Amino acid sequence: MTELLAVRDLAVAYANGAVHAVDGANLSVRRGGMLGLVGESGCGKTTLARALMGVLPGGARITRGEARLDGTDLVALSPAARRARLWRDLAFVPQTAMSALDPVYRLRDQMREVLCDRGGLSRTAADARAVELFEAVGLHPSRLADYPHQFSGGMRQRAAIALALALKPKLVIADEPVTALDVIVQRQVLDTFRSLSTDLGLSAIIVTHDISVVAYLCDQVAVMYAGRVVEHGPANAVLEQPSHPYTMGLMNAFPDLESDEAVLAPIEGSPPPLSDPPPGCRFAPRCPFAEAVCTREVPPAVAVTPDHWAACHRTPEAAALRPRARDPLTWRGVAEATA
Amino acid sequence: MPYLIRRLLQMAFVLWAVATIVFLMFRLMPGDPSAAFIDPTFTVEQQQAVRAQFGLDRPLPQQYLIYLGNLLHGEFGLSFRQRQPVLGMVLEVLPNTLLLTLTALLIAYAFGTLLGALMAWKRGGRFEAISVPLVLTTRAAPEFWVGMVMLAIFAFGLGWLPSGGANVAGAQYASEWDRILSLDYLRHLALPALTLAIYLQGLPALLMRSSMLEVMREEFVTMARMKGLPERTIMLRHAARNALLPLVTAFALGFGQSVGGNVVVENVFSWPGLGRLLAEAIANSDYPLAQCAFLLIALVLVLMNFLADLLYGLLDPRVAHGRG
Amino acid sequence: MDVAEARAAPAVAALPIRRRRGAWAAFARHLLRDPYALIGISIYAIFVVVGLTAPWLAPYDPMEILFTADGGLAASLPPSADHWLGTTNLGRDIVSQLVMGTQPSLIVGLSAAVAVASIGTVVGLLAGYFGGAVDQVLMRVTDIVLGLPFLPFVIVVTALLGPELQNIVFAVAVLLWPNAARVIRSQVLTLSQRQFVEAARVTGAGEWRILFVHVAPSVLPFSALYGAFAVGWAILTQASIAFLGFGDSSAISWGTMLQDAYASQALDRGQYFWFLPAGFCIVLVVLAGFLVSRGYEDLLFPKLRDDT
Amino acid sequence: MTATTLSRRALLASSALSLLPALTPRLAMAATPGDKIRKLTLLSAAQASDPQEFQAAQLIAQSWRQLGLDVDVRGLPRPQLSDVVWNNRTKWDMTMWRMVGRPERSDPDEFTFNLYNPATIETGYNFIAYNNPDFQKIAQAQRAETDREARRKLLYEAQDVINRDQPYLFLVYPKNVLAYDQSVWKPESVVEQSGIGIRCFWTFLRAEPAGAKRDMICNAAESMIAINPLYISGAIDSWVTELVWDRLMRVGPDGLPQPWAAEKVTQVDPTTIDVVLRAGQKWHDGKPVTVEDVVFSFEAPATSDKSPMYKPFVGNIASVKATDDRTVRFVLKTPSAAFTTSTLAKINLVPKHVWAPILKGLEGKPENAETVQEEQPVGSGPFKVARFKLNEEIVLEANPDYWEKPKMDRWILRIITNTGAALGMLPRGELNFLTDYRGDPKLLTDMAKQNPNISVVATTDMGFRFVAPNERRQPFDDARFRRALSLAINRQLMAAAAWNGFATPANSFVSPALPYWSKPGINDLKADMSEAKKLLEEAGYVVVRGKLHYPEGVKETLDAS
Repeated sequence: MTELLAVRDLAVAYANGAVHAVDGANLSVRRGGMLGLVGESGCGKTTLARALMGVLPGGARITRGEARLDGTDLVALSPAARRARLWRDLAFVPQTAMSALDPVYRLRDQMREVLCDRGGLSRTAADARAVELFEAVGLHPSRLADYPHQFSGGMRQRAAIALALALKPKLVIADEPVTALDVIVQRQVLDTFRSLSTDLGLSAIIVTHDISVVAYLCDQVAVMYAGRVVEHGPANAVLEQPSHPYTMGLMNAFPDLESDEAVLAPIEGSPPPLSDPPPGCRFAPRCPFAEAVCTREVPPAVAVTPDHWAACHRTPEAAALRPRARDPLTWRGVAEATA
Repeated sequence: MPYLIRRLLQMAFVLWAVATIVFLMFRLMPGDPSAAFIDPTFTVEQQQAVRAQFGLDRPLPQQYLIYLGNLLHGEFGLSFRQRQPVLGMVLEVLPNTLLLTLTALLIAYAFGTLLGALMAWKRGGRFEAISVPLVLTTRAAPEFWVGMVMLAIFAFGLGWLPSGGANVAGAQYASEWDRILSLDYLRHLALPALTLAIYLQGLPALLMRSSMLEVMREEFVTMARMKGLPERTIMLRHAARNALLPLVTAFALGFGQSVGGNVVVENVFSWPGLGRLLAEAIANSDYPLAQCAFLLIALVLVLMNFLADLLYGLLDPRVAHGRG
Repeated sequence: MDVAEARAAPAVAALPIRRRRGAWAAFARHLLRDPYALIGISIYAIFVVVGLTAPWLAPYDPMEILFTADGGLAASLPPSADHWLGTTNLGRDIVSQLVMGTQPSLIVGLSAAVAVASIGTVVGLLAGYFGGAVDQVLMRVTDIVLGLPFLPFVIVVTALLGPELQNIVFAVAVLLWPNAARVIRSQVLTLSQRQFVEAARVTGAGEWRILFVHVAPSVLPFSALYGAFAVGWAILTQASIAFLGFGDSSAISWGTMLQDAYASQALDRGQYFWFLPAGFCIVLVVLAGFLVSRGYEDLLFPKLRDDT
Repeated sequence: MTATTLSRRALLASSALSLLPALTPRLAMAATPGDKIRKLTLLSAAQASDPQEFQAAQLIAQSWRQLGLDVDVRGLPRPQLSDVVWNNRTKWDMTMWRMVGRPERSDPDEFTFNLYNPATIETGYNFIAYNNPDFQKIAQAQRAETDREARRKLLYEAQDVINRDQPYLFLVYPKNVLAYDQSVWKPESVVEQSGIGIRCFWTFLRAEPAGAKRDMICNAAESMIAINPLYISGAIDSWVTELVWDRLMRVGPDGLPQPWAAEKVTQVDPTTIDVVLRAGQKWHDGKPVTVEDVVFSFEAPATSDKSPMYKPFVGNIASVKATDDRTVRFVLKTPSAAFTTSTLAKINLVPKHVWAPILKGLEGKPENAETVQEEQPVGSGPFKVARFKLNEEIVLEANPDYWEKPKMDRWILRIITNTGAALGMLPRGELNFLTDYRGDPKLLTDMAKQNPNISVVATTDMGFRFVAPNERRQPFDDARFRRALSLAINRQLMAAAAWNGFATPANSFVSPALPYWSKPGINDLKADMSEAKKLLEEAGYVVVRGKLHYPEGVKETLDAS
């Protein structure tokens, strides 16, 4: 398996560089792989996803780093060159397809827009392709004649996926693709992704705050905290043997996928303000295992296995810390003590 | 469709209410109420005939029923001044008013929509900083004053366009349609329509701007960017298209309001329309004519309000399919 | 409408809390930060000062027919040191008319604003808070008023009741208050569900007390906004009525000045100093209202602001 | 305050000061002055409809204030003004009013007889309720006096009485200032009728195209009311009826009546007149004009109530009969000097075959002939009605069968309510004959200076402007008070200021446009403020703290009258 996307030290700044929503993020996606990008809300994962798509909101811009897709640095491209690659090379599945689909056009027209305007297909070819796509995501082609509001939530999401797949992009970025859906529908949509992955070899970044989605869908996972990726590796490895205290904490906040015995214990405190992040490790103020060095020096990425790394000064001790982290009492009072 | 029926009932209610208000206004005004319907030069017999026709010799509630009955039969009485059925006089000038309004609104909305879209697109820049106060100024300027300036410049000064009326003197046409479709009519229409449009364009411009700004924050616009569509396509096909919805409604509403609001411009340009007829009727104390003109203006307004609601439903697929 | 309502909700949520810490001061600060609003307020301030001091500022009696030293009429004089804008064709000083004309415009504008805001607020409060019949009646009245053509209605009212300013104000208020009431009603609807109202209720405050002490202050900014709209409408309407010749010809106002100029062919005569200033004054005052209410709207409907 | 202008405040102050020494002793003697005179309202046409009248009213009010009166000017749209003045005769103080020149007013009889007639106090022209039996005797006498010299003497006497009584305060004889495009109409073919001006029947009949344009495009400042030969509906309507319906006689350009549709008019004796009809005349529908039609035209208004406005004009006819197929004999009840002008040149000839059925259909109904609007009016005049929209445009076509065929092809009247617009249309050819101009005459003459094609003609009107004080109400019932008011008015200034010089001061109901009848010197009334004050003082009026009060013992009662 080769690397499809490599993000190195990417930083996105708001408000004239005073605030970094993403501050030196690193991650990689393998061809045909599915990377889960997880983290609490506000950790910068959506900004990172949008930065990759090149549609940052007004006032935000990439200040450093690179994002190589198949070897081409997207950051360095001119806006026009970059726009030329959009949707052909990398496409996007939004959180709520309701607001992401233009309400005044039928799905067929929205398909045509992408397929004809961007894909250069003829109208007939586009319509045929649209039928294929709808079938691929499990929608009846007759629904192409409908307006977005006529779809149910799950169907809309699948329609959005179909749209994203239209030009056979190398990479799909899905931002919380199932968050807005109820549990049963979530499963259907996830299954759609799954089959696309196995049948079509889809490469994707699944942005989510839900570990279970990652567990269900992804082969790789990147954990983000306060604008940085703190742990990155194969899904099994990261979920079963988290090496960053933050990941360990996150695992506590979700029910165990196999058993229901674990106590749910959220990490106390809240992420640091991005306008004034703490020096050193950004998780240190909430970390029960923090040491003096953690508040001083930015932890480097330390490899656990060749394809699994964590940005923590105490990575080597991870195996020892893991059992302690399972105990909810470990986390209690940490945030207040350091605040 | 129950909504349609409900809305129709509402319209009927409003029409009835407006007719009632008109009745009360013209009957309960200070002084002798029958003066409103009896020309002072009528003979005694004539006066009695009119009293009987409008039931002015009966108690007010009964008068009211007769009045409503007359309205339903399209019986609006004779003009004091010209002794002709007022309905005919009013209907004769109605096309002129409708055409003036329509032309002005089309110009205003074409221009205003574009301007509003541009203001939203180029928001925060110098263009917006200049155009917003400018647009507000056009809305703050009294129409008659703008009309006078237009007259001074284009009719008297440069002599490009005629200064009043709807047709050149003595022009003869085979039919009303030929008259309206003539170049001559268009030339006469230009100045009043332009004056009105200068005033009217402010609303679509400001509405389009805020509507666009709102739409531009929508996720589907961002998505369109992600799709690599050119900015112009995004603005036109997605942002503007969606932002247009409230404008269509505003157009219909504006049409209804403008038919009444034309009074001033029609008077400045001697445009033979409803507004001028109303103003003249009032000035001449020709109450039957004034009442009929007022009722017709109100009818157009109410119909347009109704149409605006329907259009809103038709054009926004979300509403059309009963989401709300 | 529901878009606007939804939009307003978050802003209103913040208001009651801020109110006790000087919400009005916050308003003032906000308005003063908005350059448009600042310009608008300055224009208002200037005209109010001119209006209040008009009798002292005006160099002549605005209705007085002036004569030249040789006994002739001082008619249609060009601008000079004695008459900055010249004289009318009947020998009246235009500057004096312009200055004195400020008064009726401001009176019409402000009294219409007060009328619209106060009726609209009271009815809106009652309808929103108590609902039921009041609410139903308000909604129907609004429907009806939307069916009355604005200027024709004012023309008929002034023709039947007389051309005095109060009749114009009356007609304008009749047409404008229901809109204000409708918006205030919807604000009240969202407000009365809020915590601080609930809290007041729990502490056993009477309904009227809750309504006027807790709810009313929070909707006042909306009343003021609709009042500001009414200022412009009323002034423009008064000018139009005067222009059409249905106004009070014995009272000097900008509208009657323009009518005077129009009727006596000032334009044909090229007396731009007569014809243009009164129009500019109307534009300025109405524009000031727009600018202020625009800044105000930004505050009340913050999402309308650009998201940069 | 500057040196160049004299303010009203200053005038008031100085006049009060000058009066003070004279008044103080008087005040000491007089126990109590009468009531303070209420605020008086001077009605006027609104500025938009008649700027000159409105301005004149302003000037008058300002000068009367110097007498210590509170005077308000109220401008009303003209129809509303008419309504108040004519139909609410007890409800107003004073009004500005006008009498316009018409061909049949070339004889002074109409004004002499109608304006002051006690019979018209309730419903007619004498809306001020002036009642002077002495004057009425003179008015009756001049009417029957067929000797011109003797009649003139009577009319001079009448003018003196009116000057003394000042029932109306005459202001000016305005000049009709009209214009036409002389590149379209040959100037020598445009006729200036005495006391009327160039907008007259004779111009419309004889104006000759100078070039290719053969349509005369005229304007009117208000919409028409009707096109009806049995209805005196309005001044503008009369321009059209004059052209569409012919008359036995017409008042010529010289102001004297001349036979027209009649070939010959012979005074057989003081009460008998024979009229011989011109041969070969046709109605617009092709039928011949017969003596029966003529008899019908004069009988119809007289024998029914269906044409109330024309009825007074045929009231003096005892009988009208056809004596042969071309001759009609009129027998009068009393001798009348003005019969030819005010009746034969006034009554429209109408086709019996059209109007007899209409009048028959109206019998027993409340409506009269005035409510009838023919779809296609039929007359026998020089023009036929092609089409009309009373609010917009009236198009007449030259009648090819007329015995003096008009030189133009069509006569088009456009309704243009905006004075400035009408003025602007003239140089641009949208109009080529400005037939109705109520604006500032100087603007018109200035335009003519710049545009050599525009020819302006100013004609002193036989009509006049005046203030009508309501003599039903105090203090206007006092002739001395009226005279003082009249003396306070500066007519020279008014003519110069309000009419821009296009008017001459007036003090009589006979215009100098009728030089034979106008009494020399009658119009030389000079403004004299101190004389006015003296008059008031002599009549017992008292100024207290700057305000004029009634003479001692006089209470102000408005209801009593």
